[in-house]
Amino acid sequence: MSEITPEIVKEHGLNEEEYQMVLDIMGREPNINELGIFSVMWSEHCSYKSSKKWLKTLPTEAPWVICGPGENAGIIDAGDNDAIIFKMESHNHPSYIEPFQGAATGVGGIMRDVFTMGARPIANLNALRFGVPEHPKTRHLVHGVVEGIGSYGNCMGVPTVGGEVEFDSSYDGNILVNAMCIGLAEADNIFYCAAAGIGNPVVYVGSKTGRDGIHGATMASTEFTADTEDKRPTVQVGDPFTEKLLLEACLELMQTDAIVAIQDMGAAGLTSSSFEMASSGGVGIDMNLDNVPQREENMTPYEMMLSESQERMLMVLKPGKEDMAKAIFEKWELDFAIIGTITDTGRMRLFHKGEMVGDLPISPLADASPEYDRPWVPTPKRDPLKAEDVPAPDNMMDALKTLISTPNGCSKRWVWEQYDHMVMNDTVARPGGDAAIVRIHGTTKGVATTSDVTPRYVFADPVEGGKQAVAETYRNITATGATPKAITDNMNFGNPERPEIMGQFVGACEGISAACIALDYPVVSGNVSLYNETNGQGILPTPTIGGVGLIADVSQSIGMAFTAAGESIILIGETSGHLGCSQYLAEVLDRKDGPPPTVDLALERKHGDFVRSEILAGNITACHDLSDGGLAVTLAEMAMASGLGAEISDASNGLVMHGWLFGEDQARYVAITKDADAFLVAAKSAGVSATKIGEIGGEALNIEHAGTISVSSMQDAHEGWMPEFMAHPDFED
Amino acid sequence: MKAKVHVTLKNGVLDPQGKAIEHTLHSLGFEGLNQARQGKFIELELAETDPDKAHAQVDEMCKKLLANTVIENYTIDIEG
Amino acid sequence: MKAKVHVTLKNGVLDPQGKAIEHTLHSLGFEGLNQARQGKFIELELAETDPDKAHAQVDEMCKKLLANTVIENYTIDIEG
Amino acid sequence: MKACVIVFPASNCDRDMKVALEAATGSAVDMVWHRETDLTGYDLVAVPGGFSYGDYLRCGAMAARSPIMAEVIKHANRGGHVLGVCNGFQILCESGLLPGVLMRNANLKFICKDLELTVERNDTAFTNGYTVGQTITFPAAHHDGNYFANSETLKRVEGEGQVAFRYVNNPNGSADDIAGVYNEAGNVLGLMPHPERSVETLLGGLDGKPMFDSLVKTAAA
Ligand SMILES: Nc1ncnc2c1ncn2[C@@H]1O[C@H](COP(=O)(O)OP(=O)(O)O)[C@@H](O)[C@H]1O
Ligand SMILES: [Mg+2]
Repeated sequence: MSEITPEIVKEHGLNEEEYQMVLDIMGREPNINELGIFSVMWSEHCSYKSSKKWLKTLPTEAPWVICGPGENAGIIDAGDNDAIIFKMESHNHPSYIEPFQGAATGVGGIMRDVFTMGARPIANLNALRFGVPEHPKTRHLVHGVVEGIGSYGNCMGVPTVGGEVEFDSSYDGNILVNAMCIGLAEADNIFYCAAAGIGNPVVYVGSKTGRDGIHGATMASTEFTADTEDKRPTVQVGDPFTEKLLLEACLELMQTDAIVAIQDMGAAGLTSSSFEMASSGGVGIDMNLDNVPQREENMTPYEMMLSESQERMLMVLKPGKEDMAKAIFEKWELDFAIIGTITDTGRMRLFHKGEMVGDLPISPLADASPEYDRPWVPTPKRDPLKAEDVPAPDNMMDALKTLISTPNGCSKRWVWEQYDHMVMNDTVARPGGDAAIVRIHGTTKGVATTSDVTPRYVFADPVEGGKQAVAETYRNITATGATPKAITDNMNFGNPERPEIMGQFVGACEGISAACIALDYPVVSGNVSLYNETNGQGILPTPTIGGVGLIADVSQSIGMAFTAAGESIILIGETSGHLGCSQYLAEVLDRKDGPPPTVDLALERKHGDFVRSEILAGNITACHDLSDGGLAVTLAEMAMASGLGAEISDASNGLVMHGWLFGEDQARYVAITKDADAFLVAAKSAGVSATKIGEIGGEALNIEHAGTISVSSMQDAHEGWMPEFMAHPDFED
Repeated sequence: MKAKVHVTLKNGVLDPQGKAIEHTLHSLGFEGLNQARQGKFIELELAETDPDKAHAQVDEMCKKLLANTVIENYTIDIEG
Repeated sequence: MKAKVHVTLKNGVLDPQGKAIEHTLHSLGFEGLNQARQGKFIELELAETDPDKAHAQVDEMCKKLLANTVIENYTIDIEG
Repeated sequence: MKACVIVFPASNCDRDMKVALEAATGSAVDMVWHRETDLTGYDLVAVPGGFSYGDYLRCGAMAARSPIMAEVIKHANRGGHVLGVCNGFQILCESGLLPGVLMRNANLKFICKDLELTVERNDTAFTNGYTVGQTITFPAAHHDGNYFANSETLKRVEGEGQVAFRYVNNPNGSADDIAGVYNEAGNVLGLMPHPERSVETLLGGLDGKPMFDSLVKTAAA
């Protein structure tokens, strides 16, 4: 009788066709260990089977790109042998099941991706999306996720400098936790995963293996249903203390010439790390599972291969370096075990208690991993929505106050004050501004970073929304004076087997590609999270973009706070009063219709280049881009950050006032300058539309023909919501 | 009445604190320590005088707040 | 053998976690909760087979590491 | 001034402290691994912030039992200066060098922000660059900064003038708004906020600089 029944195959998430491929590759029926390995290797999470075709279309090259997608993280050149390594990754499903541990291990995982390559992590970001505040689980989830992220990053001593927090009913049953890590390495000492050297030892370091998270990777690839409860025992617990030791030990060993290849054990643990190392190196591995450090008794080969215990790494060492390496790991009080050997067989052979318990061909398994061209339909375009046809608010300043105090518009200080954002003493621009800046230690150079996406735009028009997400990170980085260099993306979508959802994915890829090409801002790493659905309801399509830029001298960077009374306020870019899909429409009128603003990428580039060069020339003292809530919200944020008010003259120029104040046209900035005349001349000669709209001064934001609101009352409104919401008790259902 | 609640990690769930305690006790020279696990011990003083009702109330508290039932077990003792 | 150690805060010592538990349970609508105190519960597995020796060993562990005797009390139970 | 920074497993403000001390002293600062057992020749021993042993069991408890702490105590007893910041403060309390303990913040949350402090004394090696009553700003980043001592100890700490800094707006529930304390002799200081994060205009300001300069001046005298 066959050991592998159709039920077992189904439990492993393989369809009939896929199982037939398994049989063809194996030339026989697989045993349970082998089936488990196929199952995780071919899961959506590890194989990218639905997304691969489209990810290949993203632009990934530029002269400063050292390593694009495909490795643990992407790498760009920061000059002087400094390399910046970064990536974003989701931990959505685990965080919904156990918010604290799910988010914590997400942060731990992304940091391992970065330090595996030889980088010391220097900044973390987190892009979070929750259900509506009224949803009974939301507060509990926010609480746990924020605490989990903080506990891990704070213990590691890596500053968490940026991110996003948004609320929308589409995330009620499917929150998003996207964690990004940026690291700094020596460009001539980067580590890759390709195994090499027949006979070289394969070494396991870090924590012991337990029964945690078995089938975690398959879980991340299936929809949630009511019986998700059953999957609970798969939750992994993070141990940031051990990870900190692992980081220091790895970096210490990396200063020697002992390592041939290294790979962290992330999703699908030992299986995916060993297969990735072997298949990228075109070699085989013989693995002795008896030597795997084990936390629990009687672990089976199946459990060891599929465990997702955290804080572990796999390495191939040069022969003869084992003792030296072992001494380093022992100093840091970590497990170190030789568990295998590189072979020329091209096969993964697993041994346990004297028996061969698995024998799989490596490249057929990796190469044959399914790739689907899933059917998709484009999202229908929406009818235009003219500003004149959108009702005005009763009172402009009340509407502004609403926009800055809603769950999505309010300050996220409650969140970032729970993250150590200053440790390592290089955080030049802290959270709360456009992009955060961390200095490259011991130099004047800085890395500017931000994460952005506007899911409501992507939902209405995936192509424009995809462009906009990239463009917003570009503007946020530019507004500090840094030059945007490359992005990482985290594509969070619903069920790709539904053509509308697949259409959102395809459209977003198209938009992201177009923006990356136009802005010379390639994709160097990323992650895909599909099946973000609960009982058939998909999330808003959320392709989170993590942007990274560089600045040569951090002392030239600027912030967004109004600088001094009397300085001039300049609006850069053209305003048509675009209110479709705007925050104003959503929060003030409770409407979600209309198309999102179109993104003129040539204009983004031109305005970005102009603003940046003026900042670096010292002609701009503060700058902020325009996004959610338009001009009025941008001015309010600049005022609140400084405590200074402003006198704004009516430059609406025939537009309806609410279109001028709240419209979300793209490619715009507010810049502060001491010399408006010279600035306007420079803008004119650069062909950039710029208008002086007022001056800094007083203690209120006073907008001609719109009204007045005191800065302190805006601050109270802006800072109020989140702490008040979170002060309520934490219901756990 | 008094209630004593023990909250412990489920079997198989990693206990980083326990591990670190074990490790430190070893380096302090304590031999023969095979394992350490750390849990919580919570003492509650209740106005309720009926043991069964008190138990039910504390059980509710555990589910709602005191224990994270995804990874933790709890036991309740009610005392006069 | 197994040892169970309870580490509790001394009377009069501030207990922020206990306070927060009280506060949250009240806001969750639990009435009649007069006090909550949070302590630690540590389970040790020892190679030692003599109960008295095991007790002495654990007492030493408590003094050296497991409890801060300036603010904490501890009790030890040794089990077969 | 010859200074060193102790490194425990998962210390993470060790480099920040080293950088600040090197800027103040103009000479190299040693990093001393917690398993080492010799601290002779140092004027200042700094116990840095971080999460030694993951903050497991009690913050600072395991680090306080490290071999090096016996040497730190000897150094203090010789009259050498010891500065413990954040986790370093917790470790000094756990080791008995300083009175009291640091409990979980009253609102149970990690808190990272700039905090205003008032300087209580300026007659110590750490603070002779400040004036008494001066308000200074240091960044803080901690989960367990809620200073507690029993009433007797607190009375003594207050009575002997062992309070070094007080919070202007108490962020964590500390008794008497205490942000930092000295030992009785005044040669050991522990505080929760981070002076080493406040030595550059571009970062957290310059209010930490007088502390390091004061230590250098004292060592030279
Ligand atoms: N989860 C978070 N962690 C850290 N910082 C955050 C988080 N959420 C928001 N922030 C910070 O709050 C500020 C405002 O966020 P957001 O409104 O998304 O900015 P913008 O509209 O400029 O992109 C940014 O500086 C951002 O980094
Ligand atoms: Mg944003």
